[in-house]
Amino acid sequence: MEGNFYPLLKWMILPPLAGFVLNGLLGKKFLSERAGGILGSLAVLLSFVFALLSLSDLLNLPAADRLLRDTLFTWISAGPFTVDFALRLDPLSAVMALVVSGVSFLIHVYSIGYMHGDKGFHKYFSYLNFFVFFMLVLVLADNPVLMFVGWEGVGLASYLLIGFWYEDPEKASAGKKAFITNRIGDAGFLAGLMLLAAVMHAGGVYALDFSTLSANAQLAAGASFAGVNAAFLIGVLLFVGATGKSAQFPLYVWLPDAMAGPTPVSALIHAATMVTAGVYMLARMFFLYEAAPAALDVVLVTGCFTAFLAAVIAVAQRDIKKVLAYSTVSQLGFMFMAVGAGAWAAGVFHLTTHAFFKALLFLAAGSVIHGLSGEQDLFKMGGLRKHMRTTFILTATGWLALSGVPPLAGFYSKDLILEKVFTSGAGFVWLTGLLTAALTAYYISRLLILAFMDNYRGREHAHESPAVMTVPMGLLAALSVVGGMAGAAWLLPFLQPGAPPEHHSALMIAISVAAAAAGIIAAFLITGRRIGGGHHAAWCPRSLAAAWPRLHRLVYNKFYVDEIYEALLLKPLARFADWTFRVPDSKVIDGALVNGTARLFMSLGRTLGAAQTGNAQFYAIVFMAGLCLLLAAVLAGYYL
Amino acid sequence: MMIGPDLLNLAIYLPLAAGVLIALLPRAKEHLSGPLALTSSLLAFIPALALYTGFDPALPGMQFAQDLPWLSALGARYTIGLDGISMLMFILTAFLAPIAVLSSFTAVKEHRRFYYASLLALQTGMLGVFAALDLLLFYVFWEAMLIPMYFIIGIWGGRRRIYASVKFFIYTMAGSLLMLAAILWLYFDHQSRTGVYTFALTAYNNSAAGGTGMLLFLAFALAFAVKVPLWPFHTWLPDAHVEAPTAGSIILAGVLLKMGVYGFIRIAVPFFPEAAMTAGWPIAALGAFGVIYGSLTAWAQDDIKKLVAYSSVAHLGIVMVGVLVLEPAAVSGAVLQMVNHGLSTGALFLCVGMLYERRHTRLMADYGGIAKIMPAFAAVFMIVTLSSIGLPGLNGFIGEFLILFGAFKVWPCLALVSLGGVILSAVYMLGMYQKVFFGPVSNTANKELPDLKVREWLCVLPLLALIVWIGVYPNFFLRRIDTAVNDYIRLAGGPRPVFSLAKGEK
Amino acid sequence: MIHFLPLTDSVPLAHIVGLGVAVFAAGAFGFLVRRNLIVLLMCVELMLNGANIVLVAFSRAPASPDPQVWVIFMFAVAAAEAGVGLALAVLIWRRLGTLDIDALKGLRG
Amino acid sequence: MRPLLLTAAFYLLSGAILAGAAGTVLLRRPLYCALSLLFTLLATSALYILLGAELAGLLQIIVYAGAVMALFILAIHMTGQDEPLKTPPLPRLLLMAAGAAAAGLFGLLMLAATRFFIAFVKLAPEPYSVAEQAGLIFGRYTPQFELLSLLVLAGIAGAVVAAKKKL
Repeated sequence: MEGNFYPLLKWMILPPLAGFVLNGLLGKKFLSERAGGILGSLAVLLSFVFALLSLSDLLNLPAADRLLRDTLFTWISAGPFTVDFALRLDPLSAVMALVVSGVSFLIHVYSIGYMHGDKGFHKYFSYLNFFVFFMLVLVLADNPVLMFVGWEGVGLASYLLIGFWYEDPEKASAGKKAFITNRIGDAGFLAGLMLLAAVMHAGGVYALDFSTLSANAQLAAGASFAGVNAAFLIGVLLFVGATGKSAQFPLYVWLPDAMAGPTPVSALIHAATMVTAGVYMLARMFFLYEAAPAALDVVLVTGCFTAFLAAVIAVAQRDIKKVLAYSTVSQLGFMFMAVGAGAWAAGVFHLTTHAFFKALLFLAAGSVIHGLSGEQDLFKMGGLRKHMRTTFILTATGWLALSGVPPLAGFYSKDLILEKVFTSGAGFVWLTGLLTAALTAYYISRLLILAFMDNYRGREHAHESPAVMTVPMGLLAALSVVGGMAGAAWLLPFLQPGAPPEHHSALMIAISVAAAAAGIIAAFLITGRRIGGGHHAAWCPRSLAAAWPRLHRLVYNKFYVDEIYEALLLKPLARFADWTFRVPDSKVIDGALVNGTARLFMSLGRTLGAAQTGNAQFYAIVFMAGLCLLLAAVLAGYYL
Repeated sequence: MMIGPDLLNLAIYLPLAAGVLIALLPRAKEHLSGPLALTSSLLAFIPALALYTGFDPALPGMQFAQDLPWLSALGARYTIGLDGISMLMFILTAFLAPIAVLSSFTAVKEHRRFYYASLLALQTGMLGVFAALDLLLFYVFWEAMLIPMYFIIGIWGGRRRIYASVKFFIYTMAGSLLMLAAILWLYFDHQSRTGVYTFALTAYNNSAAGGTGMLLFLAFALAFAVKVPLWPFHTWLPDAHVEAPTAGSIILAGVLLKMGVYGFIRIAVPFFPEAAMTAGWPIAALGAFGVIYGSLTAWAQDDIKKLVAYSSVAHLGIVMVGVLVLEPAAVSGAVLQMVNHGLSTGALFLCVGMLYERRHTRLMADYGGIAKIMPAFAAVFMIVTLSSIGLPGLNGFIGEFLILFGAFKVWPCLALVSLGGVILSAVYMLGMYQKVFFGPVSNTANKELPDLKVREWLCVLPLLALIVWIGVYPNFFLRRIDTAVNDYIRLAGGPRPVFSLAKGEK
Repeated sequence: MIHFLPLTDSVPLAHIVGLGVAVFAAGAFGFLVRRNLIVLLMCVELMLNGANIVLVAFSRAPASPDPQVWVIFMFAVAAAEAGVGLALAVLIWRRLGTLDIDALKGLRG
Repeated sequence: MRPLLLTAAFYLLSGAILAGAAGTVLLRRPLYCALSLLFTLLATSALYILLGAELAGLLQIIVYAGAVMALFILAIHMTGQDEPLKTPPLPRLLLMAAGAAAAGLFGLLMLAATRFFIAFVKLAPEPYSVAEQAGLIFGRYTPQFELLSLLVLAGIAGAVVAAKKKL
């Protein structure tokens, strides 16, 4: 096997597992709240340290040969089919591992403050560690099957954490919705893997690790299934998996609902790390997409459409977390646009910067919610820049980063994506992306204005969050500021060592900055002007709402996509299941066939029983007639 | 004692002997029957474990084999032995039996001596089925097992126990009679060809082809399909499960259903490879259809036990696809999935039984918010639920994954249909979990439920340990069945041709 | 004309068999038409007797002592049958006060 | 003895047997039926002796004509059912069906018997010795004999139980 044997990798995933077990089993009884929180955070910190150590070892290798592997044991082996429990560190997974463990650590620390006093404190940290464990398995997996373990594992963690406050049936339902929607995607992922494995086996390739798959990608390109090119089909099916996990159209509906979980969870799982797994997976499997450019077109168009749709929906939301959730969906769309345009490194770059500023924004939102004792409605906030100064400054950093204002992180990555899309020749997609970038700047500015400007409109007393929450946010803010510059200088060449350096055209930069500026200005004009007017009761979206009431209702209700799914898919399916049980199962199979047979024999018995008159002589006559027949038959044998 | 046939016989007959002993206990000592039964089933597990550790995965054919004259006039011999597949089923049975016994300590209060005697006799019957290598011996064990099960459902069952037990009995009996007819046909046919009367399993491999082979195969297949249960022969299962006491459900789901699949592997397919090759697809298609059908019907249930029962139809459906596809990975997966289903569904029934003992209802609507009241139980139930859903890292995934990947290479359509079950299983299982465990505690009767007790932990923990173990390190089990799976595929005339992936005309 | 009867010391086997069959048929007829339980039993005895005659005949035609032994066995069977049958008849008479077979309809389905 | 006499005796006995059988079936009073049956049985025993089955013939007199018939007559007197039953006559259909069944049986059996027309049975032959038959009973047929003894025992037990006043 190629690559260097590197036993350190397993130590990257083990501390969170240990943290999960310790906090989960012992937490409530033996650990204080502080100890539990520190234990959970330390476990992730340990992973981060190991990730750094591994990275330094990786960097010591020559650029073309940067691959470290750690095979723990043969996991599944049946017939010729073998899957190892093996980990892999290459530039891509190193970046991901660092982002995951780093951001996770910060959010763990933040959570100590945020979850203070919650009944399920230890459970929370054990779940969080559980998530980090599976996320690292996903990232470090050396084969798609093990990756799938992490893939579903993080889904489970997400399910558990969304439904963390399970006593609220709506939150529990949101968890279930997330899990099931993800399952639909996962089925696509599995189908893609099945086809991939079948193609490889047909070509005599039985190992499923990424290096082997990559080396044999032409097998998929040369095969076809049901008349369709296999590589294309695999690409699309895997992308279906990605749409589930990374909340792309049409499976994005679970992510906004997932905001039912604690806000740090939204930051960690539903913004920074888990939801980006789809992008990571596509980047990881990019060798397949190279063999099937048509699949990339699907990715590009879907990403673009999702980015635009989600940005539009975000414009009209009232719930601070919903705005950020749709923003995440939209930004994930950007990442898929990058992958779809063939620039997976740009996608991963945006993934990284997005992890910083979106985590920051979510944590800031969490800080606001925490400070307002649970209020999430933007219309009941306002003026918080006075009450929560630190949070305001941090949010503003995130705002600029997300809007794409140079030189903050978001500008670099988003600009790169738009440029790549443009150079790939997809003009319409580029235009839509540009529009979406403007919308992005608009809705995030709107959020900032509504929450922090003007005067406070709520009733609860607003208070600033403790340092254990603000310090991690500060670190994330710093990363949001410098992440873009550092990434452009260092991350891209690290990810794609052989690639030529980027040539940025000044025109492109100007256009994209102009779009961001337009969005911000529009937000201040539309939302901010109302503030100046002082119509506190007649609040800002009214201006848009008053201009296009129908359109506003449509957007505010998220284009009724949930309702459409409910009416067209879920309800009919549930009713069909019910019908299946009531009619074919109970009535036809059990009623008519099984018990019907029993009834048939019962009535047959009754009918024949009527012949039993009780008259013994009648029986005797019948008996003798039978005897005669028998004799006749025997004699007929002799004489005929 | 050497690890050999003596140990095998010990493992098989020890429970029966203990059962007779328990049945003969004086009435005053009735309270001893439970502990005695537990001890004896645990004692029987020791030789089974020894056999498992002493099993050499590399050797082909049967191990610990014994061949003694039995009914010489008929040519029937007492032939027993284990290969990798039956070894796994054997240890599963020996493993589940003590749990079933332990789970009934508080649940069964009447006729305890007879109850435990039945349970132990059932254990002997089940172990015998997996060890028997003589058709007549197999048939005797197969039928003998029905009787204690019939009693367990019919005497200690729920409200409609008589209906359920009679349905169970007649349904399986009808299938068995067809099998008996087929066995006799084979027996006399063999005699007329060779002049030897024999019931040895090995004598009948590839024994009939053409139309006769197909008819005989269908006779065997029907008998086994009822047991599996394959759609549409499944309706006895929900009734039997719902009415059976917890231990009965555990055994029923854990072991009895596996016998149908085992029958296909050991008898129906190797005896008539040609027919199995032809009829394999339709039967597997029934299985794949059953995956969707069982999931949908499970979704429609209000009763937890019934839901789990219908989920068994789905799980066994996918196992049938794996068994008949004759692809090494898929068959291995199917065999492992049989164990997985035994563990996870057994554990589910165990958990439902625990709930039932506390609240005496199985309707989901009567629960809600249980996670708050019984957090440990909720965690256990969650793990078991996830195992049933097939979450990676737990046992269910390994089996389903291998079956799907193996089957896809031969029958992509069936594999894709079965994949639908992956989605649906999450829908109905998590829906059930949510209704029972999440939400507010609306029913005041639920407020004071105690969490798991020591005895219940003892029941659940071994199952959980295996669920995780198989999920994380399945190779420990897969390694031991590899040879047997290859033997099976060879006898079945497989592997089947893989579908063409050649580049299309486009 | 003279030889209408075979004037030897032998008779055709068929004649003896015919006699037995005739007695058997007569008994059967009686069993079907009579009503008195005891008479029915007598008819059964008649049928047995007819069978015995056939057996004795066959012990001579292909000469063998075995059928005669069977006849002796039949006596024992007949005796047992008569004993039980008559006891039942008495019992029924005590219960129902009649021996009319039509009174016994308990065998109705 | 002269052959003619033997033949004549055979046919006379046959006639007597048939007449007795007819009487048993057709006479209305049960006692007459019984006496007619007794007559048949005695004639049959004579036939047995004529056919050289001396042991069977003698046992027929002792067991059948003696013991069994005594039982019948006893039963008739015990129940006091010596009068013909006062029940409506049998339906014509049943009568015809019974007649047809009996006639069919007779016809078919006779048809079967025609296969033996060629064989002849010698009258008054040397009988098989009692010792020879005893040897068979206690030799080849020992299991059957034992079974029979069980049957008789069961019969006795059954009869006793059935005849007990209170059951």
